Amino acid sequence: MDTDTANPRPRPEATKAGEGELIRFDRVTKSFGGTRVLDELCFSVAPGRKVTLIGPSGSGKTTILRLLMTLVRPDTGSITVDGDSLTHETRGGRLVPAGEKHVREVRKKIGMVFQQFNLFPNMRVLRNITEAPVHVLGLSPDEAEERARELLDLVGLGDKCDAYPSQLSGGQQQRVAIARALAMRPRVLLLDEVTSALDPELVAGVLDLLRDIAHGTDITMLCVTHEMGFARDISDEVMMFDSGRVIEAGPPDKIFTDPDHERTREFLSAVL
Amino acid sequence: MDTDTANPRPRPEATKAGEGELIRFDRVTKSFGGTRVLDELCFSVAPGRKVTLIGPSGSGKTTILRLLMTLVRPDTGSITVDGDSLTHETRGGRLVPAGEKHVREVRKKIGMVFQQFNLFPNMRVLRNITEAPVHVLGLSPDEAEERARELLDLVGLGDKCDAYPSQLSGGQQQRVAIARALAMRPRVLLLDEVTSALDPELVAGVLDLLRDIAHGTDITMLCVTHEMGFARDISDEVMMFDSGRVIEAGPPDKIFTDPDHERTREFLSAVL
Amino acid sequence: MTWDWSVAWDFLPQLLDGLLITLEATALGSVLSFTLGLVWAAALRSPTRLVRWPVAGVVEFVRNTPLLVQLFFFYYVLPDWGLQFSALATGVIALGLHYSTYTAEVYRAGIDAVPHGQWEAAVALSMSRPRTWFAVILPQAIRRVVPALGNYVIAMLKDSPLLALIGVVDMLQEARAEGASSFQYIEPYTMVGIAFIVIAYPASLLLRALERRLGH
Amino acid sequence: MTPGLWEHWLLPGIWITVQLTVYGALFAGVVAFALGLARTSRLRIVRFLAACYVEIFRGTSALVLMFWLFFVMPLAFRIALLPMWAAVLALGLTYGAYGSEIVRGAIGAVAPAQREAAVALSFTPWQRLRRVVLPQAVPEMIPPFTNLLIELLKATSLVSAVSVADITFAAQLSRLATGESLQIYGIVLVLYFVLAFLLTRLMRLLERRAKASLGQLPPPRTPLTRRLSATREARRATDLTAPGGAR
Amino acid sequence: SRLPDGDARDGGNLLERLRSQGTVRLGIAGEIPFGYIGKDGKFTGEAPEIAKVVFGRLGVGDVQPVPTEFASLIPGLRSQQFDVVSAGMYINPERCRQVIFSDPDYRMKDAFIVAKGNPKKLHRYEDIVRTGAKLASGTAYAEIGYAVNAGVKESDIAVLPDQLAGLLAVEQGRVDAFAGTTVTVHNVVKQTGSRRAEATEPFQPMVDGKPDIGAGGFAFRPEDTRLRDAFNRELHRLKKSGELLRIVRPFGFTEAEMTDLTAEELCRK
Ligand SMILES: Nc1ncnc2c1ncn2[C@@H]1O[C@H](COP(=O)(O)OP(=O)(O)OP(=O)(O)O)[C@@H](O)[C@H]1O
Ligand SMILES: Nc1ncnc2c1ncn2[C@@H]1O[C@H](COP(=O)(O)OP(=O)(O)OP(=O)(O)O)[C@@H](O)[C@H]1O
Ligand SMILES: [Mg+2]
Ligand SMILES: [Mg+2]
Repeated sequence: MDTDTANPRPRPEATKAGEGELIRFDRVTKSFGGTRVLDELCFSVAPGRKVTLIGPSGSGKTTILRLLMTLVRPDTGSITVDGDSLTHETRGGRLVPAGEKHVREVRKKIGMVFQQFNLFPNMRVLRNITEAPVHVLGLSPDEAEERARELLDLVGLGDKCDAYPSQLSGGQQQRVAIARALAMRPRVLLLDEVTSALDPELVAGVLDLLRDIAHGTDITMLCVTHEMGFARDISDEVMMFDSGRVIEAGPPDKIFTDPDHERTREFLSAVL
Repeated sequence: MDTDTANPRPRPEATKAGEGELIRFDRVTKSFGGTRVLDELCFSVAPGRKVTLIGPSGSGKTTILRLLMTLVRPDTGSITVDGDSLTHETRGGRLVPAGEKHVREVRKKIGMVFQQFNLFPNMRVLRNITEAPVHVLGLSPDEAEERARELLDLVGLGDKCDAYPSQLSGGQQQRVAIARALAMRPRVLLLDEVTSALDPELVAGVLDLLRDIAHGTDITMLCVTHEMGFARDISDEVMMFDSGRVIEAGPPDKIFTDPDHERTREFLSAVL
Repeated sequence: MTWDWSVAWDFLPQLLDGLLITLEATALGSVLSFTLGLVWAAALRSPTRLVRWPVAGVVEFVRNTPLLVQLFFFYYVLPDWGLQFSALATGVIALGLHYSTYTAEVYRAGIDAVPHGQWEAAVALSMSRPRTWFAVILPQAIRRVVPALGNYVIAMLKDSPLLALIGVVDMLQEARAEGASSFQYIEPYTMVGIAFIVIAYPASLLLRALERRLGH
Repeated sequence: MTPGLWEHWLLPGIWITVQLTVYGALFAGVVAFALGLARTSRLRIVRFLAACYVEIFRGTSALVLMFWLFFVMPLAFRIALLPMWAAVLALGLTYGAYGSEIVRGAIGAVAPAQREAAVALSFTPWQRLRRVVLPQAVPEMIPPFTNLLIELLKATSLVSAVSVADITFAAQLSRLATGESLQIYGIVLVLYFVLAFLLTRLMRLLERRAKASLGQLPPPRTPLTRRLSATREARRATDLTAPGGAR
Repeated sequence: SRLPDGDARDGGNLLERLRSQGTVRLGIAGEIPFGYIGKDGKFTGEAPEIAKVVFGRLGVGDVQPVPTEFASLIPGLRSQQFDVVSAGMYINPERCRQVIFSDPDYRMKDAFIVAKGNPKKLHRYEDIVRTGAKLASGTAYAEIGYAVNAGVKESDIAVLPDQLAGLLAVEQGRVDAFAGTTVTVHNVVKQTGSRRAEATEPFQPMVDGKPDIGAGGFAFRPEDTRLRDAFNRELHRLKKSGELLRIVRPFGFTEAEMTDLTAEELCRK
């Protein structure tokens, strides 16, 4: 548990100077039962950027996504998304810890796809996708359904509307999960090792879909992956994590071919 | 399911001609749910011999030991141990299927050590060893305890008398299990992959112990193992199994260096 | 043993009347216990101790004290508090409350068995808490708990004769009345006993079949 | 509640309830073991008969059985049991049937390898059961048996219906004498709760000792409410208290 | 234990056995004023008090109460849980087929517990039929029979565990009337000091147009005729000396409840 002063380290910014910021982590610290997983982490992401998070297991990548999705709360520091703080809100002119309602508002801007898909097994595919637009965004069922069908066509599952998740392969489930996240029209899409629970022959389909989304939309993407080829292909920026810190960040060509840090080099040589 | 005549095959005898036989399998067949695991198996073992059974997984090695231990009964054929049949008994001058009592008498001549040790978790180490001598052989508790302590010294666990099995390492448990089997003074000791459930660093201790027993006693041993070095070291004889048949048998030097059969050669090259 | 068919025959209509009440009490008791149990299960998951602890206390208390005494308690005490119910209603309340402490446990187990990822997915979709409960968690939990709940229905069926002791005219009360007025005990009581087995056994077979079907 | 009622009825009633629980539990235990073992018998017919018994006694209502033993037995078989023993019989027969499921489950849960090890040491079938299987199965039975015991304690209140002067019966008399329903039933409910609590603690002790006899660490301390409801996994596993399951 | 077989032709030796034990077990039903447990936890009541005196004179010094439900009195007697039913049990032909009775120690009319002011003007069973009022009575009470005979449908009668439950039911308006014997009804109203209910004047229940006199006595097992006869002898002496009335007066009984009827007459009805 070293302190900041005792251990100066680089603070790479993921944005180019002058650009707007969509996501900002400011000195965010998070510990689980005594072990500090994130250590005064600072970084920001500009709108529309596709950022890939890489790093060894346990380095805190998932934790960052979960913080953004408000599945966990930071111990200290602040996180802002599109100018709204996830951790604080101003109420009556004073800055107070964010309430559930405020958090839910900010959360609507963020979508997430999980490693284990987490589709709702009790709903058919179509309802998995329309459920939140109808009950959270307040879309009419017809409108939501229309959008859902479009998305299902996009992910290549137009004919599976009435299937239950358990009737689909893992790859198909993951594509439904992506459609479900997109149906909320989030500004940020978080993807946590979305292919690592899939059988090898199903991985390609999902990656292709994500590639299309990355290139065809201006959605901001934060993507944790071990698929380096894919990372290189879609990212504007790669952030290398170790022990809860960004040790290096930059365009994929730079990071994958000529990293500055020994640790990155090691990591890449191990996974490539 | 071929018959004997349709498929002639070698019938290696594990004994040298003229020697007495302690164990004899005579045309023993055993099927599990339609698949024939042993197919008219014949072999015999002379007293005091140390025999190692080798062969690919599923070839029926464990089944042979379990047949001898009467944990399973053969479908056809007969098994004799020290002249007593395990499968039949003469009662009132007639040969009838062996009853529980007869089987139990024969069984006393055989001890077995299992892959998973199978110590009794509800008894301390000492009682694990004395329980059967006292209640099966009818030894006095004092006598049984004395013998147990000797055996525990032999296996190098003289100080663990009062421990529960769960408080011992795997290697220690296996050594207790060997002591437990020896406490019954069996004429035959069956050992089924006794080291394969152990962490690598614990294997040596158990094998050393067995080596001592093999060299230092005249107990007959039937030993299933994948430790070829050990097999070579202790065996008088190695039997190679495949698909429920002995395809080759002979002294270890011969089998391990110059086997007659292609199958044996293949197997050895795979495991060595 | 002298079995008199004519007595048995004469008792049959009363038995059937009683059976109706028995089934009614069981059905209503089940509905009540299923609902209340859910309330307890939800309360026991409340983030505030102020809710959790008292509810846990009450549930433990009710679970560990006899239904019969609770029945008397409600039957004789509720009116003092100005709450007036028929004997049957009182019985259903006691039965439902008592068994709700068991069904709460069943729900708890069922809810715990829903994978954590389902909660997270709901959060990631910004769904509200109530919506998460009713659209995502409960539908999955209920499916798992149906067989266990069914077991409690059978248990309630077998406990429903207790209501006779506060004057509900169920099967047992019919038998008691018959015995008291005609001094015929053998046939009525035996018939009631058999009636329970005849209902409970197929019901439990049915449940086991259901369990197997939902079990996968 | 007057001192006279306490002295003449409630205190003796507590004693009767305790006796009923103890005798009922002992009898139920015997029935449970006999049936549980019968259900693992090699003989089909033994298994079948035991299963029939369990279905019948799990299928019927304990209260109805009690009335049957109390009213029908004397007439049908000319055998009159003291109400106390009729009650113990009814409780034991019923809860023995539930208990047999626990016994069967726990015996089934002992690893087959343990039996094999016992065979390899030439134990007789009885020795295998007595020295290897039961010592391992019994500790597993304790948590579900604790639940069953609480159910039995609660069921003793049924005996008041056949005029055994237990706590509940004393409460009835006291209510008739004083008309103070709230106070009396309140006291009685608390009494039962305290008894249940004590029983649970007692069984907990037993469980610790049993676990220790397997060389395992004592179970971790749990909050009070958990302790009272005994281990939930056990409850789920045996489905015990679901009387078609749980009891 | 195995029950002795029915007809002991010699009339039984129970009295001798009781004398040597020095104690007799009385079945009581928790019904005020006939036999009940008082606030002090001791048992008392009209019938037990008479039994104490009579058995005392018969040489059995101690009486021991066995409280039970009214409906369990006869089965309990027959299965030897107690020796005498001492609960003021009405003597009627059905019961006479199960047990034998002493001569009655009291006779009694019925009364209702009704709401204060008796708004429905209920005075006898016929009024129940006429007004369609909801009637309740106790488990195994003889009043159920009277009501049915007067034309009340049996299934319409709420059967409650005891008179206290009856009083509550009336107070809460669950039923319009609770039928019981005069003294029972009056006692419970008086004892609880109810402000919402009252007891009606006693009335004579009729069966098939003729007055049906309710009279209660002590019940014995059929084989114990000698004990019953000895009991009768002492009971008659108490009646003659007027001692009987003195014993039962504290329980609300009056001259009007005294009777010279015999069990034989009542069994024949
Ligand atoms: N809920 C939690 N409770 C306790 N520890 C946690 C929790 N979540 C994460 N951790 C710990 O935090 C550390 C970082 O976890 P995180 O999941 O963020 O790593 P990661 O970079 O995603 O690793 P991986 O590549 O294995 O997914 C790990 O040591 C993990 O054990
Ligand atoms: N109890 C049983 N029921 C069904 N099949 C069995 C049983 N025991 C053994 N088998 C089958 O019999 C065949 C031989 O099994 P056995 O255990 O004797 O092989 P093995 O030579 O000991 O193999 P391994 O080296 O894997 O232990 C296998 O195909 C196995 O699946
Ligand atoms: Mg991760
Ligand atoms: Mg094997």
